[in-house]
Amino acid sequence: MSGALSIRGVGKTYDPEGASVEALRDCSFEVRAEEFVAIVGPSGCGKSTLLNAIAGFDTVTAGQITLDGRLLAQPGLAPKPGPDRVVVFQHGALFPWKTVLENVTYGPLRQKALSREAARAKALELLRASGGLDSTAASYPAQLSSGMQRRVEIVRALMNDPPLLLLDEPFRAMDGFSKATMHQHLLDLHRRYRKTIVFITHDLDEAIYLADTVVVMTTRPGTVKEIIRVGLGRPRVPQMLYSRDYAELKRSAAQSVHEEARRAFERGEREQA
Amino acid sequence: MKRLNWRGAVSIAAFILLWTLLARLKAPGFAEIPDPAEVSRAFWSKYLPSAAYWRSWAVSFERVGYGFILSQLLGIPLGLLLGTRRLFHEIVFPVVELLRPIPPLAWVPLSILFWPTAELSIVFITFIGPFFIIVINVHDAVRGIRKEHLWLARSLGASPVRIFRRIILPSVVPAIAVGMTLGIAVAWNVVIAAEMIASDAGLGRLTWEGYVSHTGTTVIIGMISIGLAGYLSTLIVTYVEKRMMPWQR
Amino acid sequence: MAAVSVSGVSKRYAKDVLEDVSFELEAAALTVLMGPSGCGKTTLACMLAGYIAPDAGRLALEGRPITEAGPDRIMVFQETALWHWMTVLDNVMFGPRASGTMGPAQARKKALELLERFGLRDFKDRYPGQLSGGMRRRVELAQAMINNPKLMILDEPFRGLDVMTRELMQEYYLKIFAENRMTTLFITSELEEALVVGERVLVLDGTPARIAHSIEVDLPYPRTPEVLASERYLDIKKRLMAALYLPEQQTAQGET
Amino acid sequence: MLAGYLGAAALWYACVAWVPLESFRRLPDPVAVVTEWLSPQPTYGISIFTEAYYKHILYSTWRASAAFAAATLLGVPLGVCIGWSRSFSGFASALLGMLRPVPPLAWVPLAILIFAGSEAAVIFVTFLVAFFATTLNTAVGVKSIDPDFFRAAACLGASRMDILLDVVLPGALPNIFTGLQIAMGAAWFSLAAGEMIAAQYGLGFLIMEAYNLIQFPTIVIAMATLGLLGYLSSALIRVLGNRLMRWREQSLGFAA
Repeated sequence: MSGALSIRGVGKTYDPEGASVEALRDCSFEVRAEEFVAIVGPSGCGKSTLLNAIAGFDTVTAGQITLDGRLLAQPGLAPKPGPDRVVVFQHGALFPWKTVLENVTYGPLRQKALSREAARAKALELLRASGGLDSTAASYPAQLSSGMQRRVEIVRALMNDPPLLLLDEPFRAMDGFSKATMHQHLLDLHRRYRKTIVFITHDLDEAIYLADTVVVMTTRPGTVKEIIRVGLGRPRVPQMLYSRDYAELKRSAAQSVHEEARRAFERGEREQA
Repeated sequence: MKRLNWRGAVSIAAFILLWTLLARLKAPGFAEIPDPAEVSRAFWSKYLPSAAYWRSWAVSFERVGYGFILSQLLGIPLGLLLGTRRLFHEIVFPVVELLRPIPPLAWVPLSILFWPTAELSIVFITFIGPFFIIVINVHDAVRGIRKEHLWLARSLGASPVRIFRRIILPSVVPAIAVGMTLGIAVAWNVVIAAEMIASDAGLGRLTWEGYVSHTGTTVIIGMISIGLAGYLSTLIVTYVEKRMMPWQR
Repeated sequence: MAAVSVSGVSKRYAKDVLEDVSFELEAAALTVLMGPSGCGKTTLACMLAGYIAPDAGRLALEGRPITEAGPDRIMVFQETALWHWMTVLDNVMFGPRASGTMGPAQARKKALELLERFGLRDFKDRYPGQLSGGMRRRVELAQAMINNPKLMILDEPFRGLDVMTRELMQEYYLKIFAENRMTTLFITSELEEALVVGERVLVLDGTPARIAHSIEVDLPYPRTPEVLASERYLDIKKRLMAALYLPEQQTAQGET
Repeated sequence: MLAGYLGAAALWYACVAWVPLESFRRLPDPVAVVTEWLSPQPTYGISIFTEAYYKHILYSTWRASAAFAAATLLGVPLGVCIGWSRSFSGFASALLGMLRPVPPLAWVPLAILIFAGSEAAVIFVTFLVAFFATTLNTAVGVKSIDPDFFRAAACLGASRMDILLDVVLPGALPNIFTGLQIAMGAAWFSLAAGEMIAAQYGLGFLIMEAYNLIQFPTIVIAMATLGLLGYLSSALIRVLGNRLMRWREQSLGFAA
């Protein structure tokens, strides 16, 4: 059982040319192993800053982040990304110049974790389980629909058996229908591969429907405003979307999230003026 | 940006040091090349006060000016016509595509033959280079206009003339800006060579005479002057572009 | 009499996109059109706006056949089509000035009034590139409304905005709609959005696509959190989800 | 297409043949040029049958390809360094910035002084032009790569060398090829000029010699050949580029 993530007192202050901007302040929450946690908040609440710190793309100026006890981020510690927590990016980051198979086997081969044949076999198996994508193994990402590209990118992450999967608003650019399909697919993967998932989004409906726990962030400087336990039970099915519990959960969460949204919106407008 | 300047300064200093060493030690090939100190001394004493030196600036600038401005005045409308009129495009565009790859300088002899005076033939050369660049840029820009921009104007009841004036023209302006920036660089490049081949005045001629008389300082001063002149005209073009695109700021 | 009628419309590009599509838009009503991406929603919108002609069938506004673009039917595109080289004020004034319905002074006055109502008064001399996504959309609405169109066509207008801005923009449009009640066709692929703004939802489905379902959304405006948690709402949501997702749901792996 | 060419040739012929202007009369008419170009015994010794014609072509092509190859071998790696490492870029871009405004042909006199013979001088100038174009476009290409690709590779355990081979080079390839196309065009451009000013052989030299010896048709033949070689070499690079970047084709039939 691995994939327990702990965020303790994390803060992050940028100082581009001296004008110091505090993106995160005293942010703390725990993610249990194999738990699906969604982080929700208005744009500018530091969701991506937190993700960058967990993934090892950026440092933190306060606090500590550990994964199964291993230190990931701490002031002064040089950040180092790794296959123990792989990120699926908002606008997709499949290498356009590599075929689907080359993309998916990239991790294990670079880390020399698997032989070429073993990597190929595992890739085809995972791709087949993600909606018969093994037939696209020789295609290039540009030849796939956005939904298929997204699923291949998730397979590319799973190929490294990461204890933690980080998803940065992965379905933001998708239309409602593809998004619904991807929700079911992601829930199915979570059930089958038992990975801890940290899912960044600004869409409350998506957060409640997918997650066990929803962490609501305040607007800048981002900190944890509220932690909501989603008691909808597993497996999640679309019928739950029009259930009484879902509607109640959304109404109570919407209230606090809207406050932050309105404040961020006003600040956004003021900054435009 | 502070860090960048520090490194930039170091590399330029190294370049000047290398140049001085090569010149002083008379390295192979550098026998006739003066070192930077010598060049600046020559510039301050002989070139700065000399009217002939500044006249060659004026001559080159004049030639580039006429050729470049003419190329824009003729090139932009032709580009617009090629982009908007289908029949005109069918007939004229293949010819433009045929003539475009011919290096502007290859026109020099024909131009000398055709134009009565040497001056006109050089202006034609500084015209032909930028001309093809602006025509192609404008033509591609007209074809690249988003259909929604045109549709919306039609929905709002705009007449074809208003659509051309308020929609097509402004959306082509960025391409004109790019075409001008490239065009002015080509114009300077071409005027220098034309002056070396077929003229008795101008910065190109000055540099060439430096070579013929084996006086390294003249060659280098000529080159630096040409570089500065080119840079100056790019600044002018960029200023014009900024005026044309207020929404860019 | 229905404001807009569409009967037997078909359109094919490389392959058939629309086949025998028929529906009516009630006057002064906000009708939502939903359907998977690539099913021809935008094509239908462009036909209503007069940009594209159907291969078969007829479209009419108040009985008169739609043959070309005009200020009585304005379409707001998914990618903003504001002219980024014109100021906000010039963008809004373009319509009346182009169609000659108003002189410069009158157009300017009306445009300033509208911008005032849209809370954009002090951005009038700004360029679209300097505004946020939400503000650009409000300018587009003003640009359309100044011509008092009989039909507003919104093609996934709030897609790409973050959900918070999107919800605020939905409230915004409903406020304007309440004042003018101009017939609106609102295209979206988001189920939540359809139920927040729509009075009726048309569902395009199948390839080639046709109108597969029409679901009434008789919920009061404004759609407050209480309304959106009511039994009535949950029941309509259930019926709409059945219409939209049922075929996909059995085979969770189906690719739309 | 054909109409265009015939029209242009007719116009050219008409001007030369009938326009009373003195300057038009001196120009060679198209018929004369073509007959000279294709005749086994050309009056001025240059046609597709004469060995001299191919000697000039060979000289020019060899110089252009030597300069172009050197520019690519030096320019691409340097461009990658400038694009990828900020500190290196600090050093190099200031130097490049200082040298760039000097038009390439202004280097010819200096080049002839430094490189004793005119052969090396012409190649040096042609190299310079191509080098600037390749280096700058490669640097822009590397800088324009989406940072998520670097992060994705890092997540998957790629070392710095892996990132160079798997992200930087393939990612910058499209811009590198744009640079190569511009470099090839610029190479021919400055080669022609360099040959006109300082060479003993080559098409540029042929143009000047034909001018001095008043062999007008040969001027046009040499110009047309230069244009053709320029066009063919650019086409060659385009084909090579498409082969290397097959992944850039648009989606094949998978609906978005």
